[in-house]
Amino acid sequence: MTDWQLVLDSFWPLLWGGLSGTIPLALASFALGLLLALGVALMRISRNRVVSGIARFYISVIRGTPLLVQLFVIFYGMPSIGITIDPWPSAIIAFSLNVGGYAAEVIRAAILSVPKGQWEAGYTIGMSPGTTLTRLILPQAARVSVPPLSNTFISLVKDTSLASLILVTEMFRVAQEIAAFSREFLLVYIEAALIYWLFCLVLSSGQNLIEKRLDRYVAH
Amino acid sequence: MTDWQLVLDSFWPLLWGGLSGTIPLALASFALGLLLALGVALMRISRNRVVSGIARFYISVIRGTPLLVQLFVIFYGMPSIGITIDPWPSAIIAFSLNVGGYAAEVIRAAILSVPKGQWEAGYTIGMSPGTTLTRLILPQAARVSVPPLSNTFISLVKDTSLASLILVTEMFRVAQEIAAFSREFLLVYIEAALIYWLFCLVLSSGQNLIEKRLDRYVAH
Amino acid sequence: MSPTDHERSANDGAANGGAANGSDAAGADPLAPGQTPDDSVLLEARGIRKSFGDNEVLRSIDLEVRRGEVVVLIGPSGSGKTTVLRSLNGLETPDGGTVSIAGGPSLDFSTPISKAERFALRDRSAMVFQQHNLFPHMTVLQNVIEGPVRVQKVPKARAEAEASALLDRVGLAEKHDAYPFELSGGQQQRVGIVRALALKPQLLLFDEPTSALDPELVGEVLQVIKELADEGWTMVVVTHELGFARQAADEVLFMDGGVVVERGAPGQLFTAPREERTRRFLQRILRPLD
Amino acid sequence: MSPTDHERSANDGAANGGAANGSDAAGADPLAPGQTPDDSVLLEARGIRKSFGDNEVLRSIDLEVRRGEVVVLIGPSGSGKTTVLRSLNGLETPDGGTVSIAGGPSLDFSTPISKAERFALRDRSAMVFQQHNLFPHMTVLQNVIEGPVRVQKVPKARAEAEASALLDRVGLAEKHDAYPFELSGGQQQRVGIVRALALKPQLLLFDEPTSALDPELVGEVLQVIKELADEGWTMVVVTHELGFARQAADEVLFMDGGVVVERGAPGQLFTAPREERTRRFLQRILRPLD
Amino acid sequence: SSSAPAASDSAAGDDEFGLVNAGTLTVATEGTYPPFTYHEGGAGELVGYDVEVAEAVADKLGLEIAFEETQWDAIFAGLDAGRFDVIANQVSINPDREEDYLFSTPYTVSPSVVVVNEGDDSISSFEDLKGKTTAQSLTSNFYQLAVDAGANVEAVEGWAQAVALLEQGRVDATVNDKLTYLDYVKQTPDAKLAVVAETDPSESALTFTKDKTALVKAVDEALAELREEGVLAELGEKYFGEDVSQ
Ligand SMILES: Nc1ncnc2c1ncn2[C@@H]1O[C@H](COP(=O)(O)OP(=O)(O)OP(=O)(O)O)[C@@H](O)[C@H]1O
Ligand SMILES: Nc1ncnc2c1ncn2[C@@H]1O[C@H](COP(=O)(O)OP(=O)(O)OP(=O)(O)O)[C@@H](O)[C@H]1O
Ligand SMILES: [Mg+2]
Ligand SMILES: [Mg+2]
Repeated sequence: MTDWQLVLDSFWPLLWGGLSGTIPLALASFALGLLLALGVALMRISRNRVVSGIARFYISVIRGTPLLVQLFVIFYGMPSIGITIDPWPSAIIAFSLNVGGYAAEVIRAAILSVPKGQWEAGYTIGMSPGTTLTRLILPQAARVSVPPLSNTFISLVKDTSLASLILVTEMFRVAQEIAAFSREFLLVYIEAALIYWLFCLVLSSGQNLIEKRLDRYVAH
Repeated sequence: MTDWQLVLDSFWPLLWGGLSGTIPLALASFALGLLLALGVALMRISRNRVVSGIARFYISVIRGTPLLVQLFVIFYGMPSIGITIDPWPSAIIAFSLNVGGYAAEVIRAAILSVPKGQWEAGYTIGMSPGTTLTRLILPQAARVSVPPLSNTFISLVKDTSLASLILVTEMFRVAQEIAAFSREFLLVYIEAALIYWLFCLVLSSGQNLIEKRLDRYVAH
Repeated sequence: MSPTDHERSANDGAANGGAANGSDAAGADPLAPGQTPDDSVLLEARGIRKSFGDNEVLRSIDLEVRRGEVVVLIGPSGSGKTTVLRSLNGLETPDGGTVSIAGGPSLDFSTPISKAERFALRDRSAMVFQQHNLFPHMTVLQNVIEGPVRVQKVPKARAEAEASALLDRVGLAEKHDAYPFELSGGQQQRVGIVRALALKPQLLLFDEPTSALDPELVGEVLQVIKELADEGWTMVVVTHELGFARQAADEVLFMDGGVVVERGAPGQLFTAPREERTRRFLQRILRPLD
Repeated sequence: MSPTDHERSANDGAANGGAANGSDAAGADPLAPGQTPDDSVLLEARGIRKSFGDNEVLRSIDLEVRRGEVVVLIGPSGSGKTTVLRSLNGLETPDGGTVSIAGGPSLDFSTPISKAERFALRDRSAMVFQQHNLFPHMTVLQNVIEGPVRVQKVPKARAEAEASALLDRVGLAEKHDAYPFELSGGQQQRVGIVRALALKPQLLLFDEPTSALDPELVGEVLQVIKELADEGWTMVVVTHELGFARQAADEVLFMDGGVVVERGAPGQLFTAPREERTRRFLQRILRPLD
Repeated sequence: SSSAPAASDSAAGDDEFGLVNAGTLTVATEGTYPPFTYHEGGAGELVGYDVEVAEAVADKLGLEIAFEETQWDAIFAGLDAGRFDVIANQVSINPDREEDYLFSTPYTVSPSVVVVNEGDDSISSFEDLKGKTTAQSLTSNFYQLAVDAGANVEAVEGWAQAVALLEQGRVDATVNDKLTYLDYVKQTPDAKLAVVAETDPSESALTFTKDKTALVKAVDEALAELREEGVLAELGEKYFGEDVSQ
């Protein structure tokens, strides 16, 4: 098999591994992770020291330890305390927790970047803190947080390759299989890298669209 | 060997792997990567479309492809064009290039966050753009970029675990060896994770010190 | 739009302001509070004290505003003017003193106050900020109806009709669907005023509403505030525009160092201040080069 | 500190300002330009044009400033005042017209100008911004000596001595080692002025130097500028402080829509403007509520 | 309880075997170790010698079979965590592992070999590895062999990386299964490698946790029958051109 033939033959299996594994895994984990991150960010901002302490601790552990280990603990460690979770759910849980830790800091910074006057304007028209948050602060924080969150998402897409360690078949796993068979690991890995890059380019252009839409209310 | 004994016995080898492998690797790569990032950020800001296009492309490739593949290309791929690089230099090159891509965006944003008036104030006292950059803009940009750069550094510390794939002995590699022989993967990996966490905590407190020092000239 | 109705419903503990009666007001002049001064006391604050850490910002402030009256607060930077307004609007909690608005129960700040009490305070007044603080992600119309619709539960169609009438009245007929960034500073500040009016508060609080504006835009905003004053709205205005104070104020208070140094009718205070401190301040503002 | 010396060295093409002669000035009044008006033309700008995209911001601006003269630019927001100053300081490159400062070669903007030419323009003037633009990471003294030491290569000790004298002179003797954030707005703006003076420029450009200040702080800054004017510095000042213009200006220019609508002595222009546009503008500023 | 009717062997009882999923033999394998366990054509069906042996065994036991593909790092952790019933991945029997796990009767018997670049005559025996550098995957018992011989061992992901290092001249040798080497040479005829030393054959077997005695017993019976019927020999012929099961 020539190199060129190998590249051609691998393309569809790799792409399919991406579309059926990498992308759904990343999307599901990102969506859940964002929800979690919002909660953690609010806890972190809280004046209650215990609540904000818990959030700090969580963020610190998530960001301070390798994702690989987090995956291992959930998939191989939980059974030892009687909780056995299937590969896909394990992966989604681990990646969501991970996104939750990273995105929480982004969201916190974005919330804090909205001028204090916006909170006060909300209060002064009679809004509760909750309504002010959802109606006024978060929509404005969204604009600021799109670029860093899309970085988090792009990292996530690449990090999903670790899911192959806990039996989830996604693109990198497919690449490993092809590489093992053909022994042309470099070629196949580069091909996979290019497909990751493709995904990231698509994501970046999505990011641009969202940014444009959120930017409609600011001067250019 | 009891689990507890294993944890105790592994501690010093793991820590030593961290201090002699992980930390020097991370420090060297970060220092080189920052220099590179500064250059790339300036290129990216440049009005010359070719120059900024090159910077964009570089950033896009670095951020769009898995670090693992970048390591492999440098270590296993370069020999095929006649350049054979030893494990440590390979790792430092790959991680520096990686940091260069990520930190370039941080530095670019930090430079752009300095008010335009500061450039003009520099020009108006007769400074050249270069002097304005080094004397006025970068010192102010440094303040803004410490938190995101320290995130980059913390990520780097954990990412160095991939260096084990190209024959560099760092902490994760030590963990793998211990785990392989004891087969207590989970336990050893968790222990390694805790040491990574320890490193990250130390780094974070270093970050706080730097931030405090850089914050001395702003209102609190 | 009748502060009297509003008061009634507010006293019932509901937060829907004068909305129940708002429909018939839409036909009338939207700027008019629908009420003539009746000389009853609308706001009474006694002995307001506030410290930030060691910094005693308000020492003991007394303030009485009758219905339809315009009170202007002047004083050097840092004298506590903003803190007074924020205390009246419930954005700041004083350390001591009492406030009652519209004959409502008197709030005693020397004891902890409840959330409901703070909200009641806020419901009776509306604040216009120096930096307008418009919601940048909403159009002008959305900015104005946000309070009535979300907080006071006014039906959206009616809130929009009322908001439109108010906006037209202050010369923003063309700008309903513009975003704040598309407006000049003076237009933004006028939207800020309309946003406050739309809540049909009994008391309007203005914190240096023109000091962030280009000098030529100051006039259009002061004009709107003066019309509100002429039409009987009750208001407390912090400003450095002494010309405005002279024409519109019923009473002027000069604050310095957290106390009211001097108070009086503008004619008296500006031309014959009793206190040396007042004189020096006025001089600095009116004749900066002497 | 002699603009004449400065002129000589600037004509030699060097960028070291009057530094060579600065030592003997340290003993004298540090604010004095050491020169009386001699009626020679210091700045001559002819037919300055500038567009941003389709927006023609300056249509054809002529400006002549004699040594020791104070020219005040007034006009509505967006009329192009800032753009004029920026063009004179080389921060903006006009599309056409000529500028010459201090009898130096006349720059013709209809042809591309070189970096050296732009620097020469910049060396002869210094600008004070509305938002002061102090360097937040440097102390007051460091802010002031940065230009002389880094750009004009004045020895650090001498630069410090001169800077100290200037700072003392504007009432900032105590603040040499403070960071900008520790100063009030008026103090910051005075540092901004000293930073410009330290460069010993022939021409000082002020862009609304007091409009970002609290009203009670305006006076202290105008006072400093007025003293500079009295002592013979040549300056172009954009301001809305008509009282200052009346007292300090030799000539006032009213700009609107990118052209100079009217020019004249302050006495004439403020009391008997020839143009309707000038009249309306002055009215809006002086009597906003009429 | 094994009271189920013995209509087929399978009925011997999932309960008794303590399977992860009743009625199914859950088998852990790498899927990236040709020709033992890999994907047809790279991205096709999971195939290989170990895979087919496991399938034949499950068939004999009347069980469905399910493969879980994982990396070697995780394979024992998963077995310990009760995620699999058995590992079919060329696990060689050694005393250390026997302490913690049960093994079936071996289904692969083959020697380990020292592979060097063609023309390199500085190594001709295991003893010659002393002071030389070899590339091994960390978790294999070849790693141990190389260490025992006194080599400096560089840990790599697998055979492909080891060969790359060897061919690039960055290591002097690699130790691996003879079968792996033969397969590689077959697939890559222009490879310039040579075998310079061979050990006594070692044995690889299906691997279980200690509590799976009933299952191991049944599997051993199945393997014996498969050997009897010539199935193991056939599979050896298919993948290696010879019977490797004894
Ligand atoms: N949230 C706060 N925390 C600490 N100090 C505060 C706070 N708000 C106000 N202060 C201090 O209280 C004092 C009075 O502030 P305030 O804003 O009421 O003055 P002001 O009269 O409105 O001044 P200005 O004319 O500058 O707006 C100042 O010294 C200010 O620094
Ligand atoms: N860099 C720029 N790009 C595009 N348009 C500009 C730029 N700078 C200024 N303008 C436009 O040029 C016009 C004149 O601006 P300029 O700042 O000179 O006015 P000004 O008289 O100083 O106004 P103000 O009193 O508000 O400072 C305005 O319409 C402004 O929007
Ligand atoms: Mg205030
Ligand atoms: Mg301007």
